[in-house]
Amino acid sequence: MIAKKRKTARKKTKAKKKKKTAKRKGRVLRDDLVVEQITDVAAEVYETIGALDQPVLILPTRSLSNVSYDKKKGYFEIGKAKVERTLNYNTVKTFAQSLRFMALSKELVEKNDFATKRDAYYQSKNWGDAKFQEQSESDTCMDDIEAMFSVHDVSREELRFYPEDHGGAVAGELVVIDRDPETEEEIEIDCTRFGSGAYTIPSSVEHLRFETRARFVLAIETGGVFQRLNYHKYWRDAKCVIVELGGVPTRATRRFIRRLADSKKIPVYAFTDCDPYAFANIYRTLKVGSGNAAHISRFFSVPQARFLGVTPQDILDHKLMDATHKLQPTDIKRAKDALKNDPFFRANPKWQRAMRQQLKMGVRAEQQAFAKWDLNYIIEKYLPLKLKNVKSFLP
Amino acid sequence: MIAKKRKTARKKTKAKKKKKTAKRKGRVLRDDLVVEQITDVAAEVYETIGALDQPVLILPTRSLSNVSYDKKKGYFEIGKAKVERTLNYNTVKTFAQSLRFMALSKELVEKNDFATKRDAYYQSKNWGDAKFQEQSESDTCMDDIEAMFSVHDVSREELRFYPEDHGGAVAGELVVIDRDPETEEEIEIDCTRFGSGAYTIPSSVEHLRFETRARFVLAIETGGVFQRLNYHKYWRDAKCVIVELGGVPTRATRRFIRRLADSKKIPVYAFTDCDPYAFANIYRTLKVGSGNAAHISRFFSVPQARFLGVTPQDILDHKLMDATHKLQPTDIKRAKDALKNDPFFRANPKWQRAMRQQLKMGVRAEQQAFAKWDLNYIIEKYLPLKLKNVKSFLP
Amino acid sequence: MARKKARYSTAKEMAAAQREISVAEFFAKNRHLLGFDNANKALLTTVREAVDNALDACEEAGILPELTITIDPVRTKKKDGKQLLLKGANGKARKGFGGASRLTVSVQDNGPGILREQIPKIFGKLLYGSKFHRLRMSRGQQGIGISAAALYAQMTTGQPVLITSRTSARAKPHRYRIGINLAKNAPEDKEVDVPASEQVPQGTRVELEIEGRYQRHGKSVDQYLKQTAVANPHARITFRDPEGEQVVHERVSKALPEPTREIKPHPYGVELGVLIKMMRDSSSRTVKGFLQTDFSRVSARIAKQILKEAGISEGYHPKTIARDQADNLYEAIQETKIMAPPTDCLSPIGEKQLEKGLEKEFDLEFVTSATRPPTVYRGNPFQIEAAVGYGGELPADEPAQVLRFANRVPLLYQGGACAITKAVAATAWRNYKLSQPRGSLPVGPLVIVVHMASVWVPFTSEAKEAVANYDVILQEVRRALQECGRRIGVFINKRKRIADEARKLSFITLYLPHIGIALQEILKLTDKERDQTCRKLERILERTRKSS
Amino acid sequence: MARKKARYSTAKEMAAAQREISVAEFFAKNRHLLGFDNANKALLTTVREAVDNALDACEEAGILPELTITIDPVRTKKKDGKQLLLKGANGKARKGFGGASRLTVSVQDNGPGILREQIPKIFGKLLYGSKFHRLRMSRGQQGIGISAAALYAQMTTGQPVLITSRTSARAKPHRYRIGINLAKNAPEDKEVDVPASEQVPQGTRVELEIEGRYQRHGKSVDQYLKQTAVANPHARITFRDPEGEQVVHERVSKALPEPTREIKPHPYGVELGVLIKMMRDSSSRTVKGFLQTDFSRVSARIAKQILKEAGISEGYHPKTIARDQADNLYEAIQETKIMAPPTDCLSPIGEKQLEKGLEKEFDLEFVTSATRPPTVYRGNPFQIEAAVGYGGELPADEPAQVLRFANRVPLLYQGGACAITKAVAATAWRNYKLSQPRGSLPVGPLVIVVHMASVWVPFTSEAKEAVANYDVILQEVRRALQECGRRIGVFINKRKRIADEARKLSFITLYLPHIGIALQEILKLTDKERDQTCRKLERILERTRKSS
Repeated sequence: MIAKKRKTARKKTKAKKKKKTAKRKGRVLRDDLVVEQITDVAAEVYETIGALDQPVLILPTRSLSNVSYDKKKGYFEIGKAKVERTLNYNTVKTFAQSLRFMALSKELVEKNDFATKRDAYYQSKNWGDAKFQEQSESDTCMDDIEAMFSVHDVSREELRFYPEDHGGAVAGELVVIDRDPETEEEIEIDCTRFGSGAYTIPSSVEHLRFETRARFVLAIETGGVFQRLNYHKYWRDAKCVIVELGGVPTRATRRFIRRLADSKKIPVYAFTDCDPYAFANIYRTLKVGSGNAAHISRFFSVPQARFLGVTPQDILDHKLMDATHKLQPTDIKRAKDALKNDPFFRANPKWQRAMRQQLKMGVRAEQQAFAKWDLNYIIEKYLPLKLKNVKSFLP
Repeated sequence: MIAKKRKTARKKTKAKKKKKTAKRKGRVLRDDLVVEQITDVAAEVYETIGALDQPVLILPTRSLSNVSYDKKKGYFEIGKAKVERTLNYNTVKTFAQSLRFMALSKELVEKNDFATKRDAYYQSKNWGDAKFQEQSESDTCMDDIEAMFSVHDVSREELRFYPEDHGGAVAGELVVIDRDPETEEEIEIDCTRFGSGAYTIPSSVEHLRFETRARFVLAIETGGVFQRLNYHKYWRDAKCVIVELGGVPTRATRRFIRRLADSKKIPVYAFTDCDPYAFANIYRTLKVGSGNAAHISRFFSVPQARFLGVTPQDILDHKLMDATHKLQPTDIKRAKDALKNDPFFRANPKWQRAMRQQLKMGVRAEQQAFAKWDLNYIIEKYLPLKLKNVKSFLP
Repeated sequence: MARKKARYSTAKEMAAAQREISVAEFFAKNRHLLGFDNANKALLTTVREAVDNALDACEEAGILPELTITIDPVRTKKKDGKQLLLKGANGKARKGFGGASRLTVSVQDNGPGILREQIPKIFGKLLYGSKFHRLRMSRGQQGIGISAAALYAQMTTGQPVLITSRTSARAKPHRYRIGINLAKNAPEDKEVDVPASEQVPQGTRVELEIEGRYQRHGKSVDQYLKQTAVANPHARITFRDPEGEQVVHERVSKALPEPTREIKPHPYGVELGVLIKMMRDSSSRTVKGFLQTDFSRVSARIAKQILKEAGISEGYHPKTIARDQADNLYEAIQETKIMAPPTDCLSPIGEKQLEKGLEKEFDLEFVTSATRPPTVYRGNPFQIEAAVGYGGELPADEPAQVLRFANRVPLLYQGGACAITKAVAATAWRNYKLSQPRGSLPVGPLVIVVHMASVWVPFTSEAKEAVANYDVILQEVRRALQECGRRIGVFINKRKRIADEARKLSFITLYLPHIGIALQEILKLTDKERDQTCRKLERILERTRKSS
Repeated sequence: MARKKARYSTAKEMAAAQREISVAEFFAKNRHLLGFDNANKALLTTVREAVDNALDACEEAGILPELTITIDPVRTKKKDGKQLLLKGANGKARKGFGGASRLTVSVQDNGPGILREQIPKIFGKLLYGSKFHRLRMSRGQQGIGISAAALYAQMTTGQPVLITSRTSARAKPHRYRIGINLAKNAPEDKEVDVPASEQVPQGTRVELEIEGRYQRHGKSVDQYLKQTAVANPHARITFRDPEGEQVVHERVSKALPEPTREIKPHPYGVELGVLIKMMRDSSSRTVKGFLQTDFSRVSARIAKQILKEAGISEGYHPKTIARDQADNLYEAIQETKIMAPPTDCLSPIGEKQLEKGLEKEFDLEFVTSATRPPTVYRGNPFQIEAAVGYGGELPADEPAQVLRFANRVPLLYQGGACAITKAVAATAWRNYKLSQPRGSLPVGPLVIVVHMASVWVPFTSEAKEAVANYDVILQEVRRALQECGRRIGVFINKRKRIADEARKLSFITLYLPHIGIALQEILKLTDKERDQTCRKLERILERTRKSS
């Protein structure tokens, strides 16, 4: 239960909640649950107003101080701190906007449609004075709603608010089973059959199913390396699925990898540049989520991911020093920040050692630095060598 | 013939050239031609040195002053101005680097492999003192080589230097015929069969063939609109192929659309935001190429493209004024620059009128602004209305 | 022509060359020290010296000042005998004149006039006047200003100044042409007749022909007179510029400034050397008597206390005090608590008057002012007043305009070097809801006026352009500004609260219906249910607004 | 206590208050005008006035200067009779002294000494001296500096100055204690004995007790003396600071500056008013004679030409020239071509000497200097010299150090307001391969010296801190710097060429092999063919290098 009366409703709400959770277990269709959740919140607000009390919306506090990292669960978790948005003169505008977004969400679910963040912003232009002036305002409002419903395992995509962009490219030993949005007919997509091209992850992946005999998923930072592995059909020899992250992976890419790895119980190996940005932003976000969006990490993180490379030690082992670049002040700051403040790195002494080693070496290296030896060095030497000793991967 | 002796070799070279052009016509495999071109340049350099003359590399001047726009051809064309790189103390380093890149290119063709720009940069790390210090240096050197060989219709991709990133997403009434890089076996990729996902254009598309009965290609600026059209299978009802540009389209995307449209003789309609960036950068680059890379425009432009929308007039016709944003000073500067300096806009009075209209209105609109009316307004109203009068499209 | 070699000198030859230098010669060579650096500034300085004297004279005599200032281009005969406008305000510059033109400056007042026999010395001798030796606030203080202008006129155009003065309607008017003998620093004067057509009932008229340049706006005469009008709301000032355009700054108050009284120096801050000199010059026969008589605020009790602390017998003759003892006396003074100096030597503008003056020249939403109690620097009493105007047509995104005044005289140049500007920048305006870049003036629709009234304003240069940076002055300015700042802050806060209130009320009509619509859509309410909900919401919000 | 109301005055009462003001009184109140604003600057000004006088005197007498400057903290008796270090350089400040301490400044020279009867006036009377009235270059020029220091000493510590002087080893030394009577601007002196132990063969010693504060580095005495040594390589200067540390700036040249000759004013730039005064004061009986006698560079031919242009008969008596005619005469002078003023009134440091002085104080890779021909501003001849030092230990990424000198005296304060700094910033250093942010000093390993030598340096204030912005001065400085700049540019270019040459040669070994490798790979050459190609390439390149 997310909305409640100012003071009186607290206990009653808790009791109700338990009953509902029990009821839900039997349901098949997530959509019905989503609609029910939205309706529950609205009903509570309506009843509170009816009793001439100030209605309240409750959402988890979205700030770093309310984030914890549980090594066992393996992702950033949002804490118990809550914000109560009591309706008053200061909150009335966002209160109205939040409710209108919830109404939009319900309509989308019922019509089996979706809206991107930007679509939603423009929808608001029809709300007269309650419209958003800037998309940033509407994004914040949507983040609040997402946080509010995340407490009950409803993701933003289930609320039918999709990200603007689709996910990365995929190739390899994988069949993705999608369905036609209209006919519900199943579509099998064989990711070995794209030649030099690849499959693009859609912006919402909740409905996808997978068939694979791959031994692992290889998540790759750069398009250049993805291309090379795809062109040479590395995935066939190594029996794997390759996924292009393209920098910090989008929600869709993270969720795709997570659902694939969860449902098929296969490990995920990350292969990125060797620099603080790749460690502290790309890999950290892939594995445990990001600090300012911890409320969604349980959906959008891949806790089973492990770090294949490139590690600072790899630079030495593969004699790449003359193909490195000096760490810039921003790199150094980023690494030091991560060591000092990031719960993930603070909980992992191995990572601390690696990052300290990099700071000491004072250089960073790109994935493609191996091309110094030979264009296909990564295929022929580096990856096989690394995969012989998976246990040595950084956590 | 690209290399020549300082003064004496000019006439001889021209004669030779004609002979070779004739010989080439019979050839089937482009690869052989590429190798021959590289070898010719090297041989000329070698012979010149043998005669104790200073060898010279000749390439077209890559600057805006050497660009013209021929409305009939429909793309930016590089002029006749040439740069002669005579070997001396100032040029010896880049001369050596250019030749080494040419040697690398020959090797890649022969081994049927490729290198991205970054791969090539790292390969240079093995060249001792001749290595590049920064990737920007190696990129410039490669641009020079690309320009040098473009004169003889050899593209960078044929030299086996691929861009770092693959192309955009594709969906719709199209079968792409790729082939296995090793076995040469044909692979058919049916773009109607990706469900909510899509096909990713590979970074080199020269080898692709197409089968389609689509009536047109719709090139879309934003991922959000692509998603919507794909989700609702707009391509099925409209009998078209939809391609996501994702901002200024990459080389691969432009070449893909060009080859598809050329080989199947179908029109291309561009659908972008309504702002000077979309007109002067995204659409202009798609249709005629870019000023500082005019030497490759004949490969990478889509002269048959026409502009479906969003036009400034659309903002008025579809009552979007309250969903617009004010033009920023950079927008205004961009529009004025284009009107004053861009050969494409200078040659098209209709575009001038449209851009002046926008400057007068002082606002810009995004594709998704139509969501103000209804999320599927573009599918149900805007596109059908527009397509009824293709002749009215901006050129 | 062979160059003859100069040769070395002996001590005797050097001695023979030693000569006294007249102060007029000194300033003739160093006229930039007195504000005559260039043609623009020379014109402003000339006008200012004449206007300051006129206002001082009127106020001392208890007359509401009425001034007329005119600046005219000079017409003169050319070689061929034709009448020629030498260089009008827009005329082409002559070679060697740096773009300046020859101008006649005339300042007429309705003051008490000057006695016939004083006229030549006042205008024809540097370092002569009534204001230097007394401790009492006035605009002029050095006895050097107007005679320096005359010196400048003589040097640049060769023309003597023309002074016309009449002490009352019953008295005869007198007119002099006055030049300055540089070597003697003495007037060379010639009395001339006053045509009946030019006679006025009472007052003094100063006319000078100088090299100058008039530019409208900026640091020029028009701006100076406008600011003078702000600080002197009791004066009526008429100005006609070289192009014949006339502006009248009307009087908005009939209250003359309180006349000021001459005072003795205050013991604090008098330097050791000065103390020794005062003891030597004193007519008192005991050191105790000396302390009581020659200083202000030293009672018998205080004098005793000082002397006890210094270990000096009260009966000593002041002339017999040795330097070591003087040193002790000096320190004893610093350690004794002595009342602040008397304030009747100062005549502040006053809060009401200052606000009036400011509102007359600027269109403002809010004005406040603060007058600090008098205090002392280096033995000189002074007093700071400040006023701050807010809003109206002032630009909201530019640094505040700062008007600086010293003894009611506007300071236009050297703002950056001035203690007043520094104090404005050092005040924490952010505390008062105003934005302020670090270490700079506050930014906003602000005009800030600061007036320093003192028996002796410490200027950084003789050109009287900026107040020197004494800590105690900075502090007093800051405190006055803080007082104004607090009230400005309250005003801004109040305005914000009113705006907030209005905004809150509008929310009912703007946003409540959307809560109704959303609930209707989600819960499929009837229109009646929806409207009921909105009405209830209105009641809930109305209740919270009242209780908050 | 009821406050008695002050009352208004009549013209008569005002007249009664008019008094003459002594120049000593004026400057006692306005000592900041003379550079005694605060304890730091007062100490520097005191030392500077004494050192300038000492150097001037030595050079006029043809003696290689040898100066000893000491600054000592004052010890004095306390009430209880104990000896007490009043406030050492590091001592705690006393209340009321603003962190200053009492210091004794002593400056001893080996100059010609001063005649006994001149001593009191020189040190005890303001505006008295040998330098004001003559047109001739010297360090001091106003006759106000050292007496102002004495005035400052008297005001802050009550102590008269102590002067010891001896004109030769055969003469008797004299010692005076000199105070200043403020009202009369006259010395109050007392001759005292010189103990045998303190007698020196020849020279003058000045001792003053002042309130001051010594800080090492920055704009202080040590920096001033260091720069003095740069501009005066012929002087030996010893300095002992309050902590007893001693620095000796040794002499690196025995060449005394050329003695200078007194000149007549040059006609250009003499103002109309001054021209009129000169005609009135002239002893010539014809205006032609006046022009020839009272100006420099006016020959009979030139005088005739001027008078013809002015339409004035040659035989007119100068006293009879009316102002309109004077005006014509003035313009005629401007329009007549007259030779530049004689240069023997100026004594520039000289290019060689200046470079020597600079190299002595800085470790440099390259030094160049330029001396401009003398020219004239406002009738005063002046000459600009500049030197620029490059490289060595100077920081490469900081703005250039600018050393400013006027008549060989370093200027430490007010750099921003100085014509010299402005001219340095206005010079286009980018033309000379140096980086320069828009409108700022150039950035690089540079020290820039500019010396203005003139019979009358136009300072912006009496504290002699900055040169006023006359266009012609700015232009001359810029030209001198351009000359130096061109040579610096040539030097930098040459250095760059040498580096380029070395770089080119290394290319053979660095890059040629790669051309060989690439050709081998593409054309499948044998190793022998490859190496042959490389050797041929070497020959081709060697040829092009020589021909280029």
